[in-house]
Amino acid sequence: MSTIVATLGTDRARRLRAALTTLLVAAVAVSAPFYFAPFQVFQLTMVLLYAVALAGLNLLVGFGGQISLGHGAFFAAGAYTAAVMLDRYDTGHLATLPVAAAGCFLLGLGFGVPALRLRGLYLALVTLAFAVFLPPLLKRLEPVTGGSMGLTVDKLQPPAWSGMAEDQWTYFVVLAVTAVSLLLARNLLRSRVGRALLAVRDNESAAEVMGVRLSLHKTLAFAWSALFAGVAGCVYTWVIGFVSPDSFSFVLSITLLAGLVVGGLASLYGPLLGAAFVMYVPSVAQDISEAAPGVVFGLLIIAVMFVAPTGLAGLAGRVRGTAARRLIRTTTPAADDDRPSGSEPSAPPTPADPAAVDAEPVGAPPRPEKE
Amino acid sequence: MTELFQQVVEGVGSGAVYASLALALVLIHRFTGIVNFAQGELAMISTYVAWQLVASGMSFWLALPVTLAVSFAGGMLVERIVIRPVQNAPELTTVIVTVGLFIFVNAMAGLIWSFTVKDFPQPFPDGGIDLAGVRVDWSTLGIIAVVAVVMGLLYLLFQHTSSGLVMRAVACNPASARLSGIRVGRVLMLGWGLAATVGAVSGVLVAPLLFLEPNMMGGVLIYAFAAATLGGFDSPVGAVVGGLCVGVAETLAGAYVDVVGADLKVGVPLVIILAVLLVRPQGLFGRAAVERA
Amino acid sequence: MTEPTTDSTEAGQVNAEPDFLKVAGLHAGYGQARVLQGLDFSVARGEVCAILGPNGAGKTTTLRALCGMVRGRGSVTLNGTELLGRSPEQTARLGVAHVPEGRGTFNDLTVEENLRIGAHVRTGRWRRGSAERVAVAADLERIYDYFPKLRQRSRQAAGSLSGGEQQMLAIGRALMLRPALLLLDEPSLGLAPLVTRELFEIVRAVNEEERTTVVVVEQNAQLALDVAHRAHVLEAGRLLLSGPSREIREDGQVAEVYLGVSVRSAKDGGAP
Amino acid sequence: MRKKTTLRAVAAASAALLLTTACNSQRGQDDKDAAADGACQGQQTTGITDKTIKLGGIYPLSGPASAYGTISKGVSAYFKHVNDKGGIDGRTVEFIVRDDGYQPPKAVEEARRLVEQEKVFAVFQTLGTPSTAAVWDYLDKRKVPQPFVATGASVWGTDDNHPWTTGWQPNYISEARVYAKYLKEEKPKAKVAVLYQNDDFGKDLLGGFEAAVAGSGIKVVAEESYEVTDPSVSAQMTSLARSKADVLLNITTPKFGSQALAADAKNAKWNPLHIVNNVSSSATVLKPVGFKNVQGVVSATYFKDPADPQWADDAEMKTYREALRKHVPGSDPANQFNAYGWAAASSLHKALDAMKCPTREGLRDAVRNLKDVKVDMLLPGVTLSTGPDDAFPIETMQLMRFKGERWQLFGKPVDTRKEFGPPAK
Repeated sequence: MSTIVATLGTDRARRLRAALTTLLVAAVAVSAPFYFAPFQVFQLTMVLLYAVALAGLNLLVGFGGQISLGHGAFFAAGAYTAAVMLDRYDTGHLATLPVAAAGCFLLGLGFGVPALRLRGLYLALVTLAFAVFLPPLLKRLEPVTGGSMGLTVDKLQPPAWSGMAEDQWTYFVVLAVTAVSLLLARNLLRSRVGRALLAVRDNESAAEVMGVRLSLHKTLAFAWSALFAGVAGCVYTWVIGFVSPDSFSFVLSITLLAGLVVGGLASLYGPLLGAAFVMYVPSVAQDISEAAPGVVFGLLIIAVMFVAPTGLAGLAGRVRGTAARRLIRTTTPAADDDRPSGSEPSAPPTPADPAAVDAEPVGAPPRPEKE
Repeated sequence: MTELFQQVVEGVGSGAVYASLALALVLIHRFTGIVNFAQGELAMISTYVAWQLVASGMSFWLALPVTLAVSFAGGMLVERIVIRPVQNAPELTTVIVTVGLFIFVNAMAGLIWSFTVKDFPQPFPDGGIDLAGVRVDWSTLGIIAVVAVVMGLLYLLFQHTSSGLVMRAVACNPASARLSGIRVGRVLMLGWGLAATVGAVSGVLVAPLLFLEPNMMGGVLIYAFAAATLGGFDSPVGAVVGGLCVGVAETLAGAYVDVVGADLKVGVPLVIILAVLLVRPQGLFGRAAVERA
Repeated sequence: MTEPTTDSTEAGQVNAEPDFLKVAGLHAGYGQARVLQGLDFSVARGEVCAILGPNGAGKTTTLRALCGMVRGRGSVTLNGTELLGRSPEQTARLGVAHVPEGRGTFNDLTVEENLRIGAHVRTGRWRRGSAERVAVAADLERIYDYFPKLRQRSRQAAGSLSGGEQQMLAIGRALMLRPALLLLDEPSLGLAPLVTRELFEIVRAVNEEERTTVVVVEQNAQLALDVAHRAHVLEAGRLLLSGPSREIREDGQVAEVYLGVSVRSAKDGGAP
Repeated sequence: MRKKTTLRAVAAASAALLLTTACNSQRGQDDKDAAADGACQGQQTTGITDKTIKLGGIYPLSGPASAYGTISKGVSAYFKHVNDKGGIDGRTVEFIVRDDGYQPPKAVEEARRLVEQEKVFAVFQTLGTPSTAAVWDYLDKRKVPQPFVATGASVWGTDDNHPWTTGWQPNYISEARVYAKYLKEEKPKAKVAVLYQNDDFGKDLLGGFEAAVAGSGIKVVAEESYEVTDPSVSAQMTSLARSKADVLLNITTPKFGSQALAADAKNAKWNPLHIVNNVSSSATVLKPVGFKNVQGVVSATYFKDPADPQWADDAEMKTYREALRKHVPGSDPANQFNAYGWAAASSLHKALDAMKCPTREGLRDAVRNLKDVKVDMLLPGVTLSTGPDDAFPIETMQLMRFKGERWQLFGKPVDTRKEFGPPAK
């Protein structure tokens, strides 16, 4: 009886804490554009935008266990959809979003089918080849895409009633899109689709035996993931107002994957951390060494991976885990498993278990983060 | 008809270039199960070492073995310093570390040697032979010969020496290798050293054709990926066959299929790879992975 | 299956070198999970020792701590040499051969290559002359004599073997090390009863002919007790009881509770 | 325990947030852009005082186009050199270099940083067509001058909506016209094969050439393109050789330029007249191919190549070498991109000197009102001229032919404006 009460108590506390944290995050997010300089607000906008793309990639890589090195292509598809609609049909910004999303969803669906046959590395490199192929294709389709000169389109403009500057308005629009996207991603993972994905990632054969419709869910994972990348691309066009084939070289795809891994796979706030890394660290690198920012940037990537092999999000968990372990060391009895938990799919390891976090195989990161 | 053969020769020539780097990629993959994005850049640095030695007055044929030795040591060092610390991390982490290494090495080369194009001594004689109107450069023949020799040496090493046996054992099952008393760390260092050496050979081969600058291997790397994917990522023979297929296919499609043209020819390997992998998910020469529940 | 002449061998061994392997105050675990909480036991030279206990008792962890796959605190000495704090590579070089759970064969290598890898420590390092190589060749023949099926398949990839053959290969590979101490982790796992029985017969033969000390972890307690001279029963990381196999088997309560062997069947299959 | 910690953290963070918002936010300062009085009343004086002038530039210091990043070193060397001699009209120049890695979104970020945070007077040079196109709307809206962009796309000059942006180098169409004129005189029946980079640069030059030879006896018989990510152009060169054209127009960037020259030299059966475009005409591109292999190659230029021995004793070249050695140690003075930066920076110096008001508007007007201004790093006979609707400062080029170990200029400087009129809009 007393345990039930205690559980209720901690549960309420947790909810309270979650509500408080959410409120705080929302307050910070909303007040930021009134505090920071326009240029910094622009940077934040870009972080949010990349976070959407990374959240999509996370669905596929982090939760689905399929590695894509071609998400820059979906990003580009979304960006070009928006740019072409704005440029040729003058549709207005908002109308481009559903079209870009739906278009990329279908594109992802189309890709998901052959992707079913390809495992790990092979899928990664085929998608990379696709990312390499896209820029010349965009150049070839000159009548629609404007060829190598690209397309310049209108950026988002604040409506008069808002009384906001352009950067603030843009920020709020992107913030809204990002918030909806991240919530959607979270809910997707909690839905049947998400649970099925996790099951598939952890043990494909077992999941199939358990009745998970493998091919359907893997294909859907690809499609959803592409949708997020497409939304990010569409918003990119709103913010930058310019698209060109060389903006979407395969380097973008690699950057996205690197951002995700640095931020933390299979974590809900990993994409945000990864996006911040991708956005801010090159500038930091340049401040450290103007002669060769690449040297510093490369070293920083390696250094982060050394310090946080499971990504920055995991790092927070590890630090917390260490702290928690110190506190409870004397009271908790040892776990009873005879074998390390990497060798077979077992119950999810406790959050504060660095050994399990370290020993994860590819594409099978520790666990969805608790909020 | 002559022209067609000329284009085929051209394709074989570039295919051999891709194959030479793909061999190094395959080596690393066999040992560590990852793709090494920095492989091309390590090869580029090796080539700069050779260039520096030649520029300081050393003869090419003396500089070459020195370069290979330096590359071997360098590859081992990279494994020890950069890869070992993340060996227990998820594979993707290691892959991203190689991406970081790529960026670092590329920028470092630019810092040291600048981005100005350097000429690199051609080890093979100028000119070529004429076979029924088809001109084959000595350099093309030379590259093919060297790639074949490298492949043969690798085969001998792996199949007919005890070190090769140990290397294969580590590549296959590092945990068991450890239990058999094999010093896995050292073997992995050897593997990286070996791959770096093969990469150095690749860099030295292609530098006279592509001209040496820090981005020299970037384009080659993409095609080498394609070659290794097509051939199957575990198989040195597959890497070479894959490289030749990719080279010939993209050259012919670029030259003769108007819809493709030179700009879209990069899509041809993509289509071939996709077609092959849909039939054989492990690539042409790769081993099928057996999934155990 | 006949009963091993437990008592006589045991007596002889104990007198010879009772503390050939000596485990004292062994603690080990994974990360936060502490599995072994102070384990003490000894194994005499030439003895077959079974480690028994329910799931999660720490049997596999004990073996892993012995060979260095898992770090431990306390002391583990083999013939007087401390094993703790050494890596698996190093313990292998000291003569500890561990056949891990799940066999750990090199599936891409042929059967013969697998066996040769087993002798790596003896030949691989600085080529210890041709005499050693001759000895390895002889050992290879010896292993083939123990496991005739392996001889038939010597050119086949290990991955193509059946489960039982792979387990034989794993043991054969371990024997190529000429181990002082052979650690077997759940050799019966996933094998048909008949195959398992054959396997244990060979283990016994090896022990008798080569005087190899063997520590075997088994779920199938009855089978293990048939082969072992002595047994140690673990529970929750601690030693519950130790003794000659016969005594363990006859301690009906222990057998029933911890070994999953019903008293009656144990008696039926036990001493005549 | 953990609960308390979190709550406390939340409380602390909220307090900190309130505190910082209560303090002067970083916003608002932005609107305090300075304005001038007097004759120049109301004009922007951000980034310029009587003693200093602050300029920013955006270059690819990292990434695939980092070869061009060294232009910033030539610019820096020039401004430091000028500062040593008392600055521009008594103003010390502070030149801030930012890296965009040749990525348009990064260029936008850096442009905003320069304008909003660093508060530069002008964004002097953005490099590359994509990056420049990504930022020019923004700079135009903020009324920040963007003089002398480091790209030769024709759009900088033909566009009417961006008065704050001007080009500098001869645009690619003008360059194509120079080659077309030469061919019309020398080989009126020429069959031309073209190798071009598949981007704005290659397309612009190729398009300009095709337009310029339209209606003449000159025919483009083969075109092959390559991507900057391609490892080599040898397959393209084999295809072009099939055309048996008697002229090869080589529209490439340095590494590919060397490859194409080498491929042409190697092919004994095909010996077209090889025209290499200006970007790849530096001696640093030709030398790796071997001077004996590039005899008779034709190109056109407008500034002095520091790798060319004929300028070894040129006064400006000596100053340049010395300044580069002094201010940017470790850089290679023979690299033409350093000289390019130097020439562009000294052009800006002239424009700044010509400002009527020391304001952004003053610079905008001065840049658009250059009349035959001489710049010492440019070839003799090549001058800067602009007008209200002419944003191409340099439109004169001179042909040259490679002989022995150096380029030999021949003919008169070709003023494409006079010869052909302004490029089509």
